[in-house]
Amino acid sequence: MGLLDKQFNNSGIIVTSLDNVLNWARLSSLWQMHFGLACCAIEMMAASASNYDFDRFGVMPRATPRQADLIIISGTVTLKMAERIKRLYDQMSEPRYVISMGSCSNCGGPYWEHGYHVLKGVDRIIPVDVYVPGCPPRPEALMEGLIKLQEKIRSESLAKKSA
Amino acid sequence: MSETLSPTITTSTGRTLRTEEMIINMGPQHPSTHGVLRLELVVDGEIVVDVIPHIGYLHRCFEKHAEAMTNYQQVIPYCDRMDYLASMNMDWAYALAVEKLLGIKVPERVEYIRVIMAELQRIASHLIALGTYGLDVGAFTPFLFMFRDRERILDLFEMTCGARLLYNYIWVGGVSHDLPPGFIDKAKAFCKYFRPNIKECNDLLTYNEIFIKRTANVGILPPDVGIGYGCSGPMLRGSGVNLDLRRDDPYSIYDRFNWEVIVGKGEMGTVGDCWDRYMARVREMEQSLNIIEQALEQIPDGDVTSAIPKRIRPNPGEVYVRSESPRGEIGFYIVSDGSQTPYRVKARSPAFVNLSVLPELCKGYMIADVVAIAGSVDIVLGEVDR
Amino acid sequence: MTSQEIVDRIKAKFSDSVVESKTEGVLQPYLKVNAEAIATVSSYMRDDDELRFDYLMCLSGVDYGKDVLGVVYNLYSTGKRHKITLKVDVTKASPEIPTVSGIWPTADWHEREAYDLIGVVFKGHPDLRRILLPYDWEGHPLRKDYKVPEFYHGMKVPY
Amino acid sequence: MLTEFGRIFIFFLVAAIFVALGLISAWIVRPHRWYTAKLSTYECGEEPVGSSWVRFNIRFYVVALIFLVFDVEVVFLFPWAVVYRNLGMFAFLEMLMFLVILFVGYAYVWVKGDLDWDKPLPNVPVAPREAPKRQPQEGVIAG
Repeated sequence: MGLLDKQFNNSGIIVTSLDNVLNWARLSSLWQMHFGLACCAIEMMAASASNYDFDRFGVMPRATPRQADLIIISGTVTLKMAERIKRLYDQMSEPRYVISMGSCSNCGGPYWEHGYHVLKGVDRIIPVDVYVPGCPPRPEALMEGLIKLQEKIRSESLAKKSA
Repeated sequence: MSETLSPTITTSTGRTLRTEEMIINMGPQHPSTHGVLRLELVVDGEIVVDVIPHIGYLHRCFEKHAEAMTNYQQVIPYCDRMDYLASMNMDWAYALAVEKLLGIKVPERVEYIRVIMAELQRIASHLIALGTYGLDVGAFTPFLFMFRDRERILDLFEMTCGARLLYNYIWVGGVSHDLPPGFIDKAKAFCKYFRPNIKECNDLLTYNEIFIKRTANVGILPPDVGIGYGCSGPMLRGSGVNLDLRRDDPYSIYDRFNWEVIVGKGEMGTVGDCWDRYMARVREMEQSLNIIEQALEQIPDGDVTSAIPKRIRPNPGEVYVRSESPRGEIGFYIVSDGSQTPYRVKARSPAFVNLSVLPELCKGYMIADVVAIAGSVDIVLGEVDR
Repeated sequence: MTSQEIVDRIKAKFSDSVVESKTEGVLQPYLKVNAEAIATVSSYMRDDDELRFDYLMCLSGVDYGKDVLGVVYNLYSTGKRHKITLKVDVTKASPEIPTVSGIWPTADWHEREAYDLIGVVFKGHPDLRRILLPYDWEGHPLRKDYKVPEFYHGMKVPY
Repeated sequence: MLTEFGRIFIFFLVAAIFVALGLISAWIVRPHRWYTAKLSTYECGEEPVGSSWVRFNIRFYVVALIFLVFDVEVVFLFPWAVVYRNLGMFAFLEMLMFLVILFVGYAYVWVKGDLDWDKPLPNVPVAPREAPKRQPQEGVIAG
């Protein structure tokens, strides 16, 4: 990290603000909730499997929302599932982040016109931080989405509470 | 519900003290339900008295979309997304049905390409099924090994159709692009690379003492119950029924290759337990490799898009065509009224039918066994809910 | 057995309840039976030594428009390796068909799906409730005259 | 000078402060937004059905009791094991008698069958209607 090695070479003591420490701690250990809906879940599994390792970013699947900071909505959100997703999102502990993966959860995707049972976009029920386009997005695209989320977390601050 | 259900389960120590059943939701968000399946378990202590599956959390209105598309070709991307682990088989099944409706014959090269693609997809789908089954039963490393091999197959698919998971490659009457140069050598290299890996997967998981203890004699499906519930694929073959549509209801050119149908023999427990279903998938991967190698040898040259009709307008009628997907018998019942759009498309998905036997298999087992049984059924929720 | 022999054998036993049957000139030889007799015909087709249709491949509900709902049973015999299609028509006013889930247990879920999406009621079904859609959903989506609801639990359905 | 116990006390003090520091700083930093949906019980995304305060089986209580007895026994063994060398033969015989008494209790519990857990018997489903007899020549069912 740019921040750390610059400090070491002159005095060996790191002087930084509390925000940076907290944000750096949060963004490098985003625990993802073990939750997959449809085709994008397979690409998410491929992303956390051997070739594209998600663990390098500190993203580790956790089974319960209580221990998860990040929920990746990977797949089509149907109306029957929407209430459950809202409840799961509510049960997550703050600060929590949402990545909407795939065009199905972004805006209904290929099911936007005739999908009577499909919710046209997960942002209608929960606030979304990063949208990852694609159907399904490649694991690299998901990682880029994660990096975008990390940049967003880096700019957070304790002073003004983020939404 | 608080009224007590009399436990029809006598445990090994013969205790019959009446206790209240507790209802636990193995709900839509659960690591071991392979997607959004909800199993409502009625549990006495830790022994499952009854299982009530609730599905429909991923119902994406496939049949409504099939009726609303402007022509027959446009339904294929929705068939991809129905069973996203075996998209090639889904497209092929739908293309077979429409080709029979139209009565057209595809060129030889297309038949060979379709067999190669479908068998590669079968291996990729079985790799996921076996990898996540290892996860369900508690072994993490096989999951990583098998995804590494699966990435090699996805590279082959990406070479030909540009996509990793949902291809829209097999069209009605042919395939969208011809094989790129170098595909055949790469496919042969993959077959040579992958064959010893099946043995590696056996050493990792199949003959592991704990794995055998968790899966042998668990979730026994007798053949008659299997046929009565309409199961198919590795689930039925694991119970000893010698039924494989590639040979019994022949379609395409499977009769030109010599391969054999894997039937469960109950090596580690009784016939039809979870281990047999798991082993049927492992050995099927080997048979698919044989088919691919023979197909790669005999593939002729020729044009692949010659038989793709410009305008599909089948005369009124109906047809039900079925084929062998990695999970079992995928059938498309298409009713056409002579116009450009299908009047009704009903997809008979194997996972939907195999799942209906789950309550029968799980009664009397511990909750951990329900996880092992649900994993051995190998369900894909996109296909169950359509 | 060829489909013509199958049809003749069934007609011999159930001559009154077979409404129509066609085996030539059609892709899929079928046999149309009136609604009340479906259970008896099916159990005969399953237990007869010559027919042995013990595998119900697919049960699909179809909305033929003009107030007619149809249910199509694709049957296969794992022993004899022959297939036949059984059809039943009902009116939208009284879409009642006796259930066959006692004969082929796989019909349990197929019938629930046909009830859920098309609205055909199966008399004698163990627990006929919706299988794919939420339990409090109104209407049967695969009907030709289906209107998509404007809101469901406060969420806008159409785009 | 600091006694032995004084050192242990300081050790506990530092440990307590360290833990308190961690908890309180975390408490200060993290957001506090409680609302009913967040506090609802988590059950895989579903509303829990029925209550979890049910009369569960008696075997859980029996096993807990047995564990308690033998856990307390081990607690007595630890201090004895540390100094038993310079206590001489008398202490050894004393503890032996204590162990024999508990061993009798163990044998009793074993024989009575409270130790073996309720293992599920493989429940083989039966076809609701017995299938027609399968003629041998059909050969679909292998073996």
